[in-house]
Amino acid sequence: MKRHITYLSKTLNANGYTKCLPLSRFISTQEAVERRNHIFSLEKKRQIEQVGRIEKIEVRYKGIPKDTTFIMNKDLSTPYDCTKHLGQWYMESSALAVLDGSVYWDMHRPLTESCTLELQHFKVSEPQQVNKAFWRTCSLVLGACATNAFKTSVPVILHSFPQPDIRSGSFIYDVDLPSLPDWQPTHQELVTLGAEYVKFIRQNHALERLEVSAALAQEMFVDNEHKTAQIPSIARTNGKVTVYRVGDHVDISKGPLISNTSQIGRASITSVHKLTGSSESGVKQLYRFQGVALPTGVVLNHFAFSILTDRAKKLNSARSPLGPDIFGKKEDDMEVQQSAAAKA
Amino acid sequence: MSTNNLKLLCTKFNNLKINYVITRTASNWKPPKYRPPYWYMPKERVLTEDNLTQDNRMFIKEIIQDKLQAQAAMESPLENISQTETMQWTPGKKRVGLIARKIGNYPMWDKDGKKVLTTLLQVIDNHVIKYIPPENFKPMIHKVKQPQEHRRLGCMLVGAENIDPSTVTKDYCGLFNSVGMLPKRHLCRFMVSPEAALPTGTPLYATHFRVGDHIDVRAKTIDRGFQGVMKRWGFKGMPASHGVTKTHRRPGNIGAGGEKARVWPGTKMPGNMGNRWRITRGVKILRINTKHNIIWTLGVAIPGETGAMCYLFDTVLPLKKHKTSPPFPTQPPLDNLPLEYYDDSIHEFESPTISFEEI
Amino acid sequence: MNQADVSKLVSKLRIKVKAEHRNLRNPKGPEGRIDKLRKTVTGLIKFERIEVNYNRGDEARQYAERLISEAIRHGDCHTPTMKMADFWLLEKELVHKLFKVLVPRFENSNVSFTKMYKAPKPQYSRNLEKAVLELRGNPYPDLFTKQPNNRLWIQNVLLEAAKHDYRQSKYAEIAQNMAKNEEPTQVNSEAPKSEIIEDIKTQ
Amino acid sequence: MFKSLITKLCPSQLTCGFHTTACLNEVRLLTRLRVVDNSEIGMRAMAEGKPPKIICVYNKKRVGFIGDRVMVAIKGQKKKGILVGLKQIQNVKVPKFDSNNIVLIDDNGTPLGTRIHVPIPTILRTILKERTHAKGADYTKLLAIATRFV
Amino acid sequence: MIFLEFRALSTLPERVEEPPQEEPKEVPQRRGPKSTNPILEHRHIYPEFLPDPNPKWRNSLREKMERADMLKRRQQIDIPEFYVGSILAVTIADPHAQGKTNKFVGICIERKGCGLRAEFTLRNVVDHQGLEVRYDLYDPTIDKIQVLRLEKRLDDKLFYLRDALPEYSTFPLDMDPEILPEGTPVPVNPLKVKLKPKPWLERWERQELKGIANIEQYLTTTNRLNRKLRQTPWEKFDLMKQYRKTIPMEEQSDIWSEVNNQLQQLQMARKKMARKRTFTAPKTQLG
Repeated sequence: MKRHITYLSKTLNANGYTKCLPLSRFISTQEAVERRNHIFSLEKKRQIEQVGRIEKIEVRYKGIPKDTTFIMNKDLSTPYDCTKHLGQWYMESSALAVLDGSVYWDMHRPLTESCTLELQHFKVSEPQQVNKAFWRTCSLVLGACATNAFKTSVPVILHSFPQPDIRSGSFIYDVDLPSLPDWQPTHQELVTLGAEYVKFIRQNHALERLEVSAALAQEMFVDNEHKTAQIPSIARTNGKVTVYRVGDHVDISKGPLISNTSQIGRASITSVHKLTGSSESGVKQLYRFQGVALPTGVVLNHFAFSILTDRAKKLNSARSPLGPDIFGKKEDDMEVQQSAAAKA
Repeated sequence: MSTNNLKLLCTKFNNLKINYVITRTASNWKPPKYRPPYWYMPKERVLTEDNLTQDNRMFIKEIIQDKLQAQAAMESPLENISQTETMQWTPGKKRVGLIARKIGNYPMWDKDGKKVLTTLLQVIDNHVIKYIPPENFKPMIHKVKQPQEHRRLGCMLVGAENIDPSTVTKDYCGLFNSVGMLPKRHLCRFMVSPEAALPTGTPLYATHFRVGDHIDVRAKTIDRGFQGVMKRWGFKGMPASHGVTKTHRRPGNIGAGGEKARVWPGTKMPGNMGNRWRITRGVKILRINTKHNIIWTLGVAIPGETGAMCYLFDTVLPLKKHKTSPPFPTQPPLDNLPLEYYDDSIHEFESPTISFEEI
Repeated sequence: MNQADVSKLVSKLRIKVKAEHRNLRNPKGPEGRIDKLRKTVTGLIKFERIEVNYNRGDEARQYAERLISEAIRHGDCHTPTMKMADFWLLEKELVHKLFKVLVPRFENSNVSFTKMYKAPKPQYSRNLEKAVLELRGNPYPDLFTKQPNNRLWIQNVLLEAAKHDYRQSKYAEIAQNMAKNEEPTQVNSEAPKSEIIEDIKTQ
Repeated sequence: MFKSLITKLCPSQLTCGFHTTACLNEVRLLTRLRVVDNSEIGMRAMAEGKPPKIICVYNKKRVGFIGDRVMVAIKGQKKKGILVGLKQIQNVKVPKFDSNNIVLIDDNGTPLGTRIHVPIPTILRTILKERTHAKGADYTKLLAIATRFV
Repeated sequence: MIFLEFRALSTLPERVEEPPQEEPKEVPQRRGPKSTNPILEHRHIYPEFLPDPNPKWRNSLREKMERADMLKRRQQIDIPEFYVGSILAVTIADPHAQGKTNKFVGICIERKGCGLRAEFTLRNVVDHQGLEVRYDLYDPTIDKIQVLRLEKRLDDKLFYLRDALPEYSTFPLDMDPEILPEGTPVPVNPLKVKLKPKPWLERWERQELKGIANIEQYLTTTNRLNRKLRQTPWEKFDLMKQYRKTIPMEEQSDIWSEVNNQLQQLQMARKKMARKRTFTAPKTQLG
């Protein structure tokens, strides 16, 4: 099996991706998840093996308890490895790393050169980036949860999630459920979804990051027509696609994300809204899953949280991916799009 | 096969065994009723630091205020029921009671110029929260099946005094959410006749009772802590002098010897005084204020200190029961009520000075 | 029932005062209690932060608050206040500090003048609660690290946005109501009801 | 010596020693009274500085209140009297006197004197009328000889 | 100089730059008590409007209702301004009296209680017999309270009149009212009374009374020693004891601003009545 898939991926790399599209009709959602997961593992292994001779870099840590310097391995060690030298609290609470005071770095992304390192958790004085990463992670996990939650008879095709906007009150994921044209989730179903979500984050998955080539990405998401359509526009700038894995779920995101799902505390899935597309778009309708969550350390009384959940029940005003002008473009990387547009 | 037989034998022997352990219990002993009522929800919450900004705290308060306003604006369900539909009162019927707060005492004068001390009871935000009809109301589940009981009273939950929902548990709030209300600080169960049942969300006012009625007041007495027999039971103590040493305030002998050489149950001894539920029966209502919902009752015998909660019912004393029909099932909110009602025997402060006629 | 004393006017303390005073254990009785408290109050004014037993600290705190509020109310040219300060402050240079440093410091504040924290108990000692008593605006570092800027924390961002949303919808509703009220039939039916609502609210 | 005295009298240790509350001024057995009518025996007793002493209070509590009948020992004789003014704290609107006053009567309720030379409380009028029964003693004669009511 | 000293002690960073020349300017501003609210002066005239300071019995709503009832009663009967030491005539409706009314004149020796429980005690000597009568201030049977002489004495309680010579508490029952000219402050009578010899009802020597003239002549050495031992000089410095006895200024101003309006109206009405009385008074004399 393994060999088969490597072979397949190689051929795919060589031949391009268009031929593979029909494949999606032959595998179920569960199989697709497993396959994607497997490709991710292989690719990760390949990238680690590529490093070859191990070089040392100097990481100067700034912050509490004291400034120190770590000698780490280039392209192998991550900020998370650095926190292992500092203590368990740092391992659990650090959500994001800041390199050289400006570059926001995933906790599980290997360091490439000597730099200074700061760690950020949710209660720092300037938490905008951490909050964004948190919100992005919540969306991504919502996608994973949506994939798992339905029965095997219901195919779930993830579409995308927009750039995180905390002020909108909810994190969202747009999902295509082709077999459910008119689905109005009952209260009980929402509760079950929420329970699935919480169950997923309680498994304490680390969020692994990988940069893959556009072709490999196409192969990973071969069963997902929406994602395959989005990949070329994402890979336009440098031919690479950033892919994250949480548990066995793999998804495209620009990043950065927080370190671990255990850092998501109180969460609830509040509503599922239906988005209907215009006549021009290829996709007729999507479901927008909405939820609200708080990080682990943040304790909010139930009344204040109920205000938040009530608000999150309303349809999120983020742009619908089915709008006529933005068909086929990836919302997650709106900034990239905009900058590209500006350049053009 | 053999093991099977052995087991059988063992069980047989076990059945033959005589149980020599005799538990000494009274014949009328029943297991204590520890189970809380089934509508009970834990109320206390561990308060945590929310790290909210001042603005956001104000916002949460604003929302609570808006909800309270909406709650106050909600019209009473009684208004929709026409007068003809309401049940007629008959002497045997039990009405719902009120939850009130004791806010102090002050004197009033009757028409003969005699000073009477009164207790002020304030009825705050009383609303009907839930009604359980008699057939559904089974307060206790017994292991041994009880003989079919003929229940004729339903259970009505009444809440009083709005509180900040963030200070109580979510479960407790849920009790009130079903009626569309914010949680209340106090919740009380009243047993009512099915005819006197009220729709949920009905507000109750002080005019539920009339001036001149007699009520029973149930409240907790003042907690006086661990007290000796002289204060607790009014014992005489022992002489201060005449050779008495070390036993000036002690109870003395507590029983005889021989067969009775033990402390008899019910012996008056030192212990915690007060903080018990007590009912004062047949308290007369002298005056009612409809604006602030205050009830003035005769005497100062209402248990508890100032600020204590008490429950008011129609009295059960046979001679002081209602003679005529009280507001049944309760007084609906009316706009044109007079501000104050006075009992006939009481001198109103607005009326001129008392003067006596020569006979 | 007693009558309130009207011969003196005092400002209200901004701290919680118990209904009755505490007796501090002392062989000299009430006089000894005052003596003890004098020492604590003097120490508090002098060092601005002290660690004491909880009961004694709580009592002394009330006296210190009263002393400062009297000093603010009457100023340093009022003989009884001066005598009072002279009695309570055992070191006489502290009288100057009270009138010339503490009074300007607290003159325009609308919170209490002192702060009290519960302190950890020493492991091997009598079972006494300990407390830290301090004047506000003292030069020492804070006992608790304050979170200076929690406006950007996620819960506050979310609530801020919710507030914005809520206010918008509220204003929209008010505007709608005003538009409705322009119709004459609506005015008559709604005006008395709102009055009733207000009445109920006051109840 | 002085020091021990101080420690003995120090207020901190006084709390358990003796009563500091105001006295009740109750009229009970062996209380000395003041005769306020002009009966001969009463006048003489007061003038000699041997005021009468209560030997019985005719009520269940054995503490005399206003209008109660008492038996007094006066100049070696047993006489009955009515309390017409008390030192004890009274209800509102009822006067409290600086002395415990008595008017001597005989068994029929007729006063021994012909004039009372101090004011007597008006409430006594109602009390004595209540106590008077058709067949028993008539105490209202006492009211007739009063000079002033307060 | 002093300024520099306290700088060394203090630790106020933000005021370091203050030049010492400005100091004398600031001092006169802080001199004397802050300007107090004039309505707070009501507390001497109507002390019963202040609630009991014991927090166990406080309740804002009850106090409000009580004040409203007191004002309602004051609408019906004119309760004048009087103090301990003033001479009053009180007429009550008395079901026991002959004409169903009863009048008593005497000096006010005590005023106590708050709210509707307020009461005062009058003392007089009638027919060489000392008498004291206690009245509820808000009793509806009180027909009229007339101030015959408005003045204060040196002490707050005049219980020592019981042990004083009887002439100090003798007032004729048909005393004429003395009218103070409008606007004059209430005079304080500096009269010092003479006590009768012992036995006394209380140990007056221990109470630091100002209104007794001849107490020293009756004291023994033991009395003096005991008095000395029982003095509590620290008590006048006990700030919290004072605090627990009073209603704080902020709460008082709330109370007085609530009742001020009606009290003002009542005062105006009383003044009108007083003016009428001065007109009618000569007529009665003529008749």
